Amino acid sequence: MPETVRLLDENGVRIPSPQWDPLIDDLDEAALADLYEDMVVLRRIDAEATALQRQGEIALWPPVYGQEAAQIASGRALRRDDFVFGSYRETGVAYTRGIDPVEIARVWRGAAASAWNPYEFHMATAQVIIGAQTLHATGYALGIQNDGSDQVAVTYFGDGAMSEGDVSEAMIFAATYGAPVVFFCQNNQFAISEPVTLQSKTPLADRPVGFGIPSVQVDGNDVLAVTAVMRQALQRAREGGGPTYIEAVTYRMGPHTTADDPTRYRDPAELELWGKRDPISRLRTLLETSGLDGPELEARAAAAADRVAAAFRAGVQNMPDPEPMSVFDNVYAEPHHELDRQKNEYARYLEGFAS
Amino acid sequence: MPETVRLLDENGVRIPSPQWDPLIDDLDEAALADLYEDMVVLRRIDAEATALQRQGEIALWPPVYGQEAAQIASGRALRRDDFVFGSYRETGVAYTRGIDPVEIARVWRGAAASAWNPYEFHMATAQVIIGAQTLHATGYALGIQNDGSDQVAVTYFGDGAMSEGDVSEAMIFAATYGAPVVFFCQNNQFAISEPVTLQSKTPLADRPVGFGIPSVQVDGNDVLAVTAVMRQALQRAREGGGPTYIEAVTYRMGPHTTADDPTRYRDPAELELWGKRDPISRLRTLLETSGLDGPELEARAAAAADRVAAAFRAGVQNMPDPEPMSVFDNVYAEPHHELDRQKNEYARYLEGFAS
Amino acid sequence: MTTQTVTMGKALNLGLHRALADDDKVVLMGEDIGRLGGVYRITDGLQAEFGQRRVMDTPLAESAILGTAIGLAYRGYRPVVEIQFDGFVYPAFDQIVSQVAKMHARTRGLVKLPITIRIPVGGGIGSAEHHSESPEAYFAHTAGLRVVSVSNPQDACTMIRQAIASDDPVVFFEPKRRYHVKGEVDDALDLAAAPPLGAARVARPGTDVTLVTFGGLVQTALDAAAAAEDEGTSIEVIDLRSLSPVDYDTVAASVRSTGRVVIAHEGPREVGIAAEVAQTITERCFHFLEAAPVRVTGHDIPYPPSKLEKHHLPDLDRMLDGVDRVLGRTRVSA
Amino acid sequence: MTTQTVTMGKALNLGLHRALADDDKVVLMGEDIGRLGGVYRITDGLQAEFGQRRVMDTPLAESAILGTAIGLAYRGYRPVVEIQFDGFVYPAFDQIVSQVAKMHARTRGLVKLPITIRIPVGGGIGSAEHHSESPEAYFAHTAGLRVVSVSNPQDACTMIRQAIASDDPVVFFEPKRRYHVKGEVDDALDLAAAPPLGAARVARPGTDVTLVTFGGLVQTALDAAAAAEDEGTSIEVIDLRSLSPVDYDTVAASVRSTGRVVIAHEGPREVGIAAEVAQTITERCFHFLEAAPVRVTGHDIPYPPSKLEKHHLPDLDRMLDGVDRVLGRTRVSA
Ligand SMILES: Cc1ncc(C[n+]2csc(CCOP(=O)(O)OP(=O)(O)O)c2C)c(N)n1
Ligand SMILES: Cc1ncc(C[n+]2csc(CCOP(=O)(O)OP(=O)(O)O)c2C)c(N)n1
Ligand SMILES: [Mg+2]
Ligand SMILES: [Mg+2]
Repeated sequence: MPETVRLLDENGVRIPSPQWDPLIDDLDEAALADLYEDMVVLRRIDAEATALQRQGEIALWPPVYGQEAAQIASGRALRRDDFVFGSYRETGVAYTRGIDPVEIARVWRGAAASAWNPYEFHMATAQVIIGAQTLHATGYALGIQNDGSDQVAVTYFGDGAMSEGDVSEAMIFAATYGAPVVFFCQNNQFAISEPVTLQSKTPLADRPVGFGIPSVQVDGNDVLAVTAVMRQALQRAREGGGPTYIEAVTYRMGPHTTADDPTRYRDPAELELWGKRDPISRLRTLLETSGLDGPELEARAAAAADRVAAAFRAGVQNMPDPEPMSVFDNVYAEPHHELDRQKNEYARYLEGFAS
Repeated sequence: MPETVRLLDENGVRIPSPQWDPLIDDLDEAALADLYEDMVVLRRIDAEATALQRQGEIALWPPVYGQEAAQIASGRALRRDDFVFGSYRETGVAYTRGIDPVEIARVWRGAAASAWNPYEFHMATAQVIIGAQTLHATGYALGIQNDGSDQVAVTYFGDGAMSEGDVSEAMIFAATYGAPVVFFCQNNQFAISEPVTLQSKTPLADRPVGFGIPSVQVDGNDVLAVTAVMRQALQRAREGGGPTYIEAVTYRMGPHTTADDPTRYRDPAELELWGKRDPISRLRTLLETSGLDGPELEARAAAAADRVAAAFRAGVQNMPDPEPMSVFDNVYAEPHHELDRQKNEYARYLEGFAS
Repeated sequence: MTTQTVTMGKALNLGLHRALADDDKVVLMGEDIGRLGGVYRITDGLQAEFGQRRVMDTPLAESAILGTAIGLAYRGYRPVVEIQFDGFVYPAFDQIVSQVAKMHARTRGLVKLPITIRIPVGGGIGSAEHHSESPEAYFAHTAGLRVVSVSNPQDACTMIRQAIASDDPVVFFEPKRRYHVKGEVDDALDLAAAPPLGAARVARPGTDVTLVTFGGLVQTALDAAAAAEDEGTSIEVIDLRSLSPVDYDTVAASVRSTGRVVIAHEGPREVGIAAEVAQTITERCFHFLEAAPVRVTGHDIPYPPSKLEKHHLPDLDRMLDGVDRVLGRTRVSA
Repeated sequence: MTTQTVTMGKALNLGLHRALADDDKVVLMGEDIGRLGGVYRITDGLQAEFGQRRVMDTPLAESAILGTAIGLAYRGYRPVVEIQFDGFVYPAFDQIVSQVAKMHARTRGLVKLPITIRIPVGGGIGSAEHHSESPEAYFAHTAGLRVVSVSNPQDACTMIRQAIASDDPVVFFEPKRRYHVKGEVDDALDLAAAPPLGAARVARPGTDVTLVTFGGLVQTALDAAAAAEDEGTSIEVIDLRSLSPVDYDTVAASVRSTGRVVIAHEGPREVGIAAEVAQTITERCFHFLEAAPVRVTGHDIPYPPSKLEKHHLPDLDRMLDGVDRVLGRTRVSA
């Protein structure tokens, strides 16, 4: 197991690294300020969504709170035509792809089975079956390989997912074919109530090594380190070097979803400890140290967050319910006489109420 | 990856090892001669079964040819009350447990869905679903643990099985709970036609390490080395040290089953190479070197093989077909009115022919 | 007899508690069932009382949960496995279909697998994709399994104890939408005296139409029967309780007297439970049938987003529409 | 038109060859399908001709085969997946049921998964456990999938091409016991002119009883019909070809004229394909039915050891017994 890559410590102090620094030397203050703003906006989307859930506008929300650096930095490292296959907790990654949070909320409101157009944003819609998407990404990467393209498939999943057979199988297939896929594990320490120690007594980042996949553990609350390791993994994949596994060590500061009560299983001291490792304040300190005006930075980010939050709230509140008869839509791509028959029956049934 | 453990080289020359020798210092000439005889008998069972298949007495047979040392040495290392969960290719292990090969042939003849009584021989019946038994062994080991017993569960499987999600999941569960289970992988280089390099570009023995399980690769054609590593693994499990993975590197000298034609995919040079690494002749050389009379040894083993083969052949040839109505037996442990109804219907239907 | 008024969720908890207390070979396994007590709190407090070996939080892998349960059963344990939601049982399908269901027959009865597979089931709870599925048919089609579905607190408590006591594997469906509904429960009922696990129950007697259903829809059927009575139609409601085997004696007796049968369930129609019940009833009661059996089921679609689930799930109106159809009326709705 | 007389196995090979040649997005995946050409040699020679990227030997993991096929389809490929034997499809069940079947609806039609899942199916071949299963009902019950079963070389060749060309996922059953049976095949048939993938076929016209079956039992049904004719009974044999959706127009038209229907398949009876076909026909033809539909199926048991498979599988005699029962006769057997 290599050490955990960290380029910005918990107090916002830069840790120089001859190995990793060259990978982020283009990240100037403006770029970092952008990452800062992204993270602030993301945290605000979460807060807004949680409020909307309390108000009954959406049924459920899985917050990213605490994992902002892991998602924003890795998402921003992607090329537009790379393709992402994530779980249900990738609001931040989706945000970096340009996906409107209203679309994400549409699903949690129960108004659609999935949200955005995957081909428009080069990101598959959310996956609820734990780990299933890692195989889809691997298959997509085989397609990239066949096409002779230098795109990369990237899959996001959690520490809990590491136990599902599908994830091991995905790594096995990726290794066998040298597929251009990055396995990005957000180890947020929990699978609902289960601590990561239940999934493994040894570091999760050891596993891919056993499958023959280069593995790196990174401080998931450090935008710089996440950017560096992600860029390296993408570069390797583009150049035909095959898959890489990244474990971003972070913490789920919120509940599993708004339906969860983490006080039943979580140590408050641990929560407090991780609160001090906050990815946003850490970056803010760095930016201030390098001369930026903190309050101004904060004000600008807050203004952006306000704009996004207002649009988000309005979009959710004004969201129409889907049409009843749409339940029959798109079950098949081609005509299906039996389902048409059921559809017509049900339409007649509904008409009975109208008359 | 540690080096491959080898205590007896391909020419039958003993390789001393301060680390491993103490584990086999009780293996005197008599004990080795017994292992030799077991292997000869096993090879003869295979030959007899193949002949019986050609004669139409059994439908199919998966030979162990080439893997005799891996199975006999590991099987002989077990305590009677350890419990084995194997695949369909464990004739040798079954033999060491005292299971009559006629019972194995009963299944391949199509006369029973499984053979022996698992509780009599402490060995589950054959498993056809690749890798499934590794989970059963792990669960059984959890039971051992609960009971505070020092028994060990041992699971046998192939190189191909290593790709199935179930096998990864079994290692994950075993590691999490520190279950007393030994994962014994016979890497016979092939999964039907697929070379092991399709399952993994890197050594299979690396994988368990990633799961936090001690792993050892052993020359699977070396009875001494297999005995040593198996004893160590069993000892660790008995003492509460948890699971161990053993990869016995060997070669499937025969076809996948009697229905297979390996000439379609196998390099004759490779086959020839592995023929020189034969586990039986290697041990014979060692025994001769240490003063035993080779021809006498051979004659004694051949006589034993003749006896077993004759009983085997007679047992198979005289095997009665199962009763037609037995298809309804044991589907449920408790009464089932609907199945009884089907059974009665079918009995009446059959009676119609009698009248 | 000590009865208490509890929710169906609590009734299950009481039943599990009693099973754990009665037989130390009973072990509970699943994701989040220990410390958290399960996402529906069905196992609440059990780990604290019986310890981590009896109530095991497992790693996140359903195939392994079933596979290791098999190994435990092989060694004489009686594992009770929780699948967190209906839609998450499929990764374990291979172990269930190829191992759990077949082991007893394979080993000529030598190896028993008294495994209970608890599955919170069905919709009507406004949840996300894969959280509202009705996979009953997959299991009822699988020889070697028993399949039950509970509809009320007393059955939940008694039947979970019976399922655990059964030497056969039992797939045990718990309709989520009924978890919070209360009823009188005696958790110490003598299992031998209680109706057997496989018995159906006439939940409401009636004379014009037999309405067969189970699990989450039993209450809906009772409500429909009450509504129909006001309109002068007498519906006999049968709660199947056991989906495999079905207690056809009870169903057939009813249909022989009513001549008309409606079968309702949430799951998809095509090759569903209702097809089996209808055809078997047709086979056994053909000359009593005044009309073709009518199915009132979920559509043959993936479970829709929750805002539309009411257009998928049979409700009181759709059941009454089915009753009207089997009576040859064209319903004029309210 | 260039026809040749080939086995059904070769007909599939020809169909796959043509699909690979016609569309470079078609890729084949599976265990042992490349160098070996498959354990049944259905893909014989295809890797040599089209290369390892188009005809992929995969690691031994069925869930991954389906899961990566989904990813390939996501990118515009048309994967054709081989499951080596029927009993090995269950590890892939989750990917099939929760992903393959639901993706198109989930993404509102944006993501198409034109995946063909080839499954050698059924018994009668004297094979080992898990090698003779008939899992059709599991897939027919799953909304979002199309399910077909072929019975002869020409259908095998044409339908595999149609399945690959379909934008929907198709579970494609190939009855093993028919692999070696020969027939005339035109592998260049115009797909648009051929009967559509979903159409049933009247394999033999008749007037007294409709005998519905598919796949490996079609020939048995034809033999039964020939035997019955000698006894004066005229059986109309319908080869369903598509199990989901079923072409009920064709089946119902036949039953309306015969008034009696027998449905036969190898798979277990309970919640099986025959239950669905019988109940739907009862719904649509109730007043034409002279007798309850009769099912002639495998028993509700795990597939028995091969020495006993003849006591599980419907054969000519059991079909005729079913015909007698639907005709209200008690059969006196030969
Ligand atoms: C196959 C499957 N099993 C169980 C669940 C229920 N479930 C939803 S989220 C979750 C925990 C996932 O943990 P992790 O992979 O660490 O991701 P995180 O939620 O922490 O982001 C579980 C068990 C599921 N969605 N899918
Ligand atoms: C789940 C499953 N998939 C596919 C098969 C078909 N199959 C039987 S043996 C075999 C190869 C197994 O290879 P390996 O694990 O190396 O064991 P070996 O046969 O070499 O002893 C395959 C693919 C199966 N039995 N089970
Ligand atoms: Mg997590
Ligand atoms: Mg092998």
